[in-house]
Amino acid sequence: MAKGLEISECQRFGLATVMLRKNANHAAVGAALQVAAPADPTWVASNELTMIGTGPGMWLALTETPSQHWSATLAERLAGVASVSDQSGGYVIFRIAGSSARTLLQRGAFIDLTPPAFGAGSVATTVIAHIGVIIWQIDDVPTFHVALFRSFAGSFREWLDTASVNLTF
Amino acid sequence: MRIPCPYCGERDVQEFVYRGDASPVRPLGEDGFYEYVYLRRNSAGVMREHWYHAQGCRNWIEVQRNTQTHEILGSVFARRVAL
Amino acid sequence: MAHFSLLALAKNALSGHRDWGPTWRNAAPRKAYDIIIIGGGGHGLATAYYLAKVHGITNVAVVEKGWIGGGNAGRNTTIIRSNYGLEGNTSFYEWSMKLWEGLEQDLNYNTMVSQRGVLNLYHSDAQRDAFARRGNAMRLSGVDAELLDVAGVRELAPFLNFDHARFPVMGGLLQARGGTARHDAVVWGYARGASDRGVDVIQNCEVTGMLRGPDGSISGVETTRGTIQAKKVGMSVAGSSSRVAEMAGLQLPIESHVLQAFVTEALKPLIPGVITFGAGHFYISQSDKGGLVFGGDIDGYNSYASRGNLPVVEDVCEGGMAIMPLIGRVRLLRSWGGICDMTMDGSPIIDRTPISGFYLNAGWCYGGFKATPAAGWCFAHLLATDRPHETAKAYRLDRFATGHLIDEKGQGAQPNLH
Amino acid sequence: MSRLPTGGLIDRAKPLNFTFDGNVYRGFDGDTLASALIANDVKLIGRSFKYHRPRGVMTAGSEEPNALVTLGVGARAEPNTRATTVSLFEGLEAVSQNRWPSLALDVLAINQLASPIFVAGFYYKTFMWPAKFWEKLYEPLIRRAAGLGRASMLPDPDHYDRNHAFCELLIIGGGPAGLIAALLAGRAGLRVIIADEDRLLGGRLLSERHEIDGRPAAEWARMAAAELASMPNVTVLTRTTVFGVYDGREYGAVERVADHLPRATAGQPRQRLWKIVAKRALLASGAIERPLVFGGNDRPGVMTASAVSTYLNRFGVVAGRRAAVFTTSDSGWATAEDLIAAGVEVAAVVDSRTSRHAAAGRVQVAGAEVFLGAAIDDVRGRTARSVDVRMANGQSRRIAADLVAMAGGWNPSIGIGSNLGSRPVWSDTIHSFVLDSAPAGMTAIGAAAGRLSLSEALSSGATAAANVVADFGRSASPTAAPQCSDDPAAVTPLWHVATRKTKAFVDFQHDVTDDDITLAAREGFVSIEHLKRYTTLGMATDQGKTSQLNGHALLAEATGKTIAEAGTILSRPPYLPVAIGVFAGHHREAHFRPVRRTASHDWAVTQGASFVDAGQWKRAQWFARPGEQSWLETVNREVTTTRNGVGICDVSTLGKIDVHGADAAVLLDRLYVNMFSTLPIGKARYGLMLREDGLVMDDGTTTRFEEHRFFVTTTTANAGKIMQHIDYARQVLWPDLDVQATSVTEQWATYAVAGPLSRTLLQKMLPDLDLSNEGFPFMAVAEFRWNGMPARIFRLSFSGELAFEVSVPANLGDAFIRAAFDVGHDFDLVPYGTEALGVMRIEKGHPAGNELNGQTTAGDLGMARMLSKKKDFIGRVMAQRAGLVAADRPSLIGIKPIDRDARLRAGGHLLACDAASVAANDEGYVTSVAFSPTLGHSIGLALLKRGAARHGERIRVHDPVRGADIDIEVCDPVFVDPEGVRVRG
Repeated sequence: MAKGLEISECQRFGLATVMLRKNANHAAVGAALQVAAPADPTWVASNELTMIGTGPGMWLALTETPSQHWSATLAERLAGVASVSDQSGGYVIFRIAGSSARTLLQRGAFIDLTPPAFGAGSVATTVIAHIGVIIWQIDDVPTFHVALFRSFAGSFREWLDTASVNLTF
Repeated sequence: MRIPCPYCGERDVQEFVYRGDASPVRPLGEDGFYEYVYLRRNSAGVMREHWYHAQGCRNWIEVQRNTQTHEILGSVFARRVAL
Repeated sequence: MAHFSLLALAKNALSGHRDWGPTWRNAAPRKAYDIIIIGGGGHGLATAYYLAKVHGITNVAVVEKGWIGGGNAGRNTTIIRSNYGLEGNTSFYEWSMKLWEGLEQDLNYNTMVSQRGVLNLYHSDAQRDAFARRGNAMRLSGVDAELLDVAGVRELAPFLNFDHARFPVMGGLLQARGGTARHDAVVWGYARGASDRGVDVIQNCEVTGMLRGPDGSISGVETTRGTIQAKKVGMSVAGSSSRVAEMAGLQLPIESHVLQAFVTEALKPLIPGVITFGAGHFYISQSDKGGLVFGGDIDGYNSYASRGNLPVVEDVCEGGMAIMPLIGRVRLLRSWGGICDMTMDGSPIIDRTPISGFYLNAGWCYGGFKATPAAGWCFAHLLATDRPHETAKAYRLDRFATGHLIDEKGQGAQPNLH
Repeated sequence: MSRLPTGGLIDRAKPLNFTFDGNVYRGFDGDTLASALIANDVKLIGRSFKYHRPRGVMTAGSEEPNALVTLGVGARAEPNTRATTVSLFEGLEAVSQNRWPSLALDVLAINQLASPIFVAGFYYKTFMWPAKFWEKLYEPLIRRAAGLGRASMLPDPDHYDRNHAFCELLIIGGGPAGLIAALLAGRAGLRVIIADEDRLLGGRLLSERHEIDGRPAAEWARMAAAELASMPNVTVLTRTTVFGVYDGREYGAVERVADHLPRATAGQPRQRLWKIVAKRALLASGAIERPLVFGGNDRPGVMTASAVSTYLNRFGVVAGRRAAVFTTSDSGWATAEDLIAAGVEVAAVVDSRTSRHAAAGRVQVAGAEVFLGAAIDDVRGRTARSVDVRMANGQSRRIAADLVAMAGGWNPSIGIGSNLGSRPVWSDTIHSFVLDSAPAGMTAIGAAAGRLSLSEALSSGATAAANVVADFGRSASPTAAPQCSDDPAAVTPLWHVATRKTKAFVDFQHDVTDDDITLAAREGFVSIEHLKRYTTLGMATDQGKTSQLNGHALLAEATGKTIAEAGTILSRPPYLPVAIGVFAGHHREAHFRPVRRTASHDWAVTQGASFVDAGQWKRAQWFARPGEQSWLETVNREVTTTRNGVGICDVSTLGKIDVHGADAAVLLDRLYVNMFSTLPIGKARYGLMLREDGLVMDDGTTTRFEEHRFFVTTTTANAGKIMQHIDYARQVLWPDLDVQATSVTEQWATYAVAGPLSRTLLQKMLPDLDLSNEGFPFMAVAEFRWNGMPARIFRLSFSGELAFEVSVPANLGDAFIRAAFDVGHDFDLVPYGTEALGVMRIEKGHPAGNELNGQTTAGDLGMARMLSKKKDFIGRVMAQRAGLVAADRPSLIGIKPIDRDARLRAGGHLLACDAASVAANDEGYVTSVAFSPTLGHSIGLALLKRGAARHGERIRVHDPVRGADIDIEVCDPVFVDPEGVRVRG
């Protein structure tokens, strides 16, 4: 692997799609979860819960310490405010970090990943190598998390392998 | 072509699915379905169109676009328009 | 008009080719005609030619806003075929193929009709069965069709990617009589033939409005070169159908989309006929000059801009590299876009309209070129007799209202999916 | 050797060996293949397209029409490569092309003898008799003679990469205008990308003898390049050609990453596609010198004057020993002075203008004859040996010269500027076309804007950059261009030297002559587009960069128009030819599209599964066991074992959608033809969906888990489309509804467990559930926990057996199927694939993809009764159209061969037994077939006109593309257990 690049896969997490009910608002989601639900493509974390903005009134709720009843509990807390669909089994999440991480992702994603267009706290739902991805930047290392549907994981790894070999050229 | 998504920002056209003319309104009764299904504006100039951000926020948006120059004048969520 | 032949060519060589005259008369508009055809593309000129030749109607003008053949006639990828599966299409396109087969002798103009075969690849049992359904329909209509297995495809096109494919080739549907023709020559040949029979071919004459008789019928056209009266006006303006029809107050079940095409630098002979890789949105043939001519899907959004965008270029080249990785180092030389008038079921319209005196030949989607002779023949028949020609009778304008659709792909009223 | 002892930007310490047509030559690092060949006195490089005339190097840039070679060998052979742009490397192998048997002796040069016949468009007038001979004789001959290089016929072994970039300013071209603009914008802090096709920035500064800021221009360029490279906000892309601009200020560029290396390092891409979104762009692509049209102007040894200067100044190479300069412009005089300065004998300077140029005295002193108001009207020799000068007084002089430099004026390279439809306009100042309006955000500068002199180029670049910098709210300093030596470039065009002696070429590669253009005009091809198409002018690999304007000028002359009236052609991408591989990048062959694998894919592999493509999914088709002779034997076993015991099938690929919210039921009622608001909680129901045009769109089961929580399944093929459709319905059609929908296809791994023993098996696996017929009847559903995680069980059946579908989170799918087989040992549990699934659904008469083909109605499929009359739903009104309810529409039937041993095939058409095999008798077609091990013979589903009323009738399947006809009996589409006893058992 190229210098300045670390790629790993997150092993354990809970993930759910949260969609705002009609006549409910962001604030109610935030109040129910005690974490602000961002109105734009950014993410906010607190209390072991990360709310990742993926659309208007739509988020991925993420926890790295899921209990077995995590999504059911989430649904209960959001009753009347938002619908919850468990996605914990449906995605894989890659952690791509290091000084070359941005270069690598930029070769795949046709969105501007350089600051100030994109930085820690930013989220983008887009496409890499014909595979739908949700990218969110964790820190300024930089570290990116890239979530994609589980079925594509093999093809995504193949793209990562190819693209990361020629990072230095 | 870059389509401005009201949520995601400017994105490559290939993230979107095109439906076309946004002006037909689904009739309520029995009449007008032929026109609704088959007669769409085919303007040479600015059109209001429905695009689906399939590879982004999964929202249907209404884009104002010039079919002669491909210039895009703006976009809003389709649902806001309908309200 | 000088007869063309090798002898004539040799004779003229002796005089430095100074005695050749114009290929067609570049006419100025007269006040009135029996029939005006709007659009000097292949279809319009073929219509005029057959009006004169078959129906003896020569008081005809073809009005063209620019130069003849400047629309889709000069922007297509020159493929001719009649490998359709639905009643209504098969016999029409076969009639077209029959006309192609005698066109050069009929026109005394070498349109380079080259029947080197059209091969559609399949990659699954379901696709094979769908092709079998189509091939059988073709055979029932007297059209040649062969269903090949993978060995048969290998024999025809050993250079395809059989061993490392994402969607492995399982076989193909071959129409050996399909092939290509020199698109510009078709336009010039029909223009020459029509002009020689008395038709006025009027270039740089854009229709700007319709003339109406007291009963509301169409009685001629307004143009940038003045008013021209006519008993009947037929439009054959692929890429502008909605705009011209609107002048007559008619809204069509048509959307205009851009289709890109590509040609590579010239190479020595490489591809025998036309190969279509539907699973990868890619088809390819090789011109007599040696360029690989290829294309894929329409860009997918309404457009009158005659040019497309990069994602489709990438998509088409990915399809090419999926099935024919030997073209990786071959260079794309030129790309262009044509405006395709896409109907709601993917099939064309040749019909009278609710407006008296106004006739329609439109909605050829991305397949108008191969239809040129038959579309001209059938449109001429409609204009001359006011009755649809037998092979084009399914191409009615009211079929969307009545539900008698001709939807080869089964995609429904979403033109960009046809 | 024609290499000068000193000078040039080559590294004489690094000699490089290369071969051309097998001969070994030596050049230096910094050479192009063309400069190295010239240095080795190789004058004959290739053969022209039509007449196979000998051709040499004509230019020093990417506009080269003549010096095309095949570079590399084997799978890496790259035909039609311009020798003028190939960086020399050690071991380079090049061969000439379009000649046989050899470059020096080309048999098809005989075409020249027939050239009186082979005029423009001759082929339209002949080769028509006999009709059959075109494909058999004429066309193969033409095709063999045409074309240039040969493709390798092997898969391209190299990698191609891509990158995406966003910038405030893209500068296309790194000549003087581009460099100064990049410096100013870069210093002002703008995000800048500057791209140049050459290996070095500098453009003409590398080829001409100028001074900027008191330094040699090449030195100034080197320092500018170094400063740009040091700026973090500036990206310098050399060997990178911007080939086009697209909508949304998107630019395409190709970077040649490894083409100049003897061998790419492992993983190194050969080339890289850049997609650049630039808020602003400066088109600094320079200008191309026009050749002059005179007799023999294509002979090897005739070059553009700027090329002669480039080879001298940049490469230290002299292209001849005795030169004649033919000019209509001041720049030709500069070349004469360059030659003299390099010590080359200049025999003559022929200027078509009558005024005496300032340099005339100097060149005369050096021994050159100066001819004013004169023209060269012939070049003699196979490679140039002498020129005939037609003097002002009408007399002719023959002058020995083996190098002819022609300077016909300059054409701005505005191709990219007209990609988006801007029409170039004629400039009477520079006698060429310039951009009147550029695409949004783009401005032409320097020579590309017609600012041909160096000082103008620098100042236009500086001014444009200052404007851009100001537009971004920053300030540039300094804003003025540096001082430089200047070079007026005034031209009085001479479009044509009439001659009857030798052919005068306009388009060199395609062999279009002055006479061809006159002939085309005579034959009525007077539109420039007609001219292009009739003569092929400008359609060669150089896309008319050197020929277009000369051709248009000749057409204008022939038709009595001005060139401005004749107009010009819009340039379309790519500006320079681009390898197809670079557009495809990673996505070729097996990587063409991603592969989707289900959760138990790896497990299926261990079970010997063969996979089939279902969209992007790989689905297990069958699981062969050792000793099985055919797939049919395997599938028969899977079906029989499942029908008699228990089988398990991965059905995870079905689309799955959560539909939640207070109005979820309302929405589903509108989406489906049948009712879902009445569905009890804890139950599933089959549903049918129409498109708004009334034809069937999709089917599947929908479950109600809670009052406001539904779970929809779709077919595998339509999963994405239905998600989009539901979003359209809830966002656009009925935004007032409280409905949320999201795809959970990937969340659930789902397994169909089917067969009489399925309950026993599952009950053992899931002892806490009551799966009895009473506790869990047909169409019941339940949520439960498996290994502590949420799971679901549905009593659904596609196979017609007692069956269940179990869903677990996809990350547990692999564990679940292994657990099932751990338990299943006791039950002889078998995995079955899509093929057995298909057999069982056909035995049960369930329509699937082949029947839901977008051409069928609910009525066609025997489901008209499902269309609810109590509510509106999508497609309801249009489904009532006459054409969709016509009595003679094909409807779903079952078919059985009369001869039970006969094998049915899908795609066959249905005809009456005694009817003639013509389309008029066509009554339908076979949609799906299977060998039914349950019945012991082939069965099928078909769509037959009035089929529902024709059970028992004997007709035939007509299948000419695959073989003989088969007589069949029409029957009910349900072959097995029509009463549905098993599923409810």
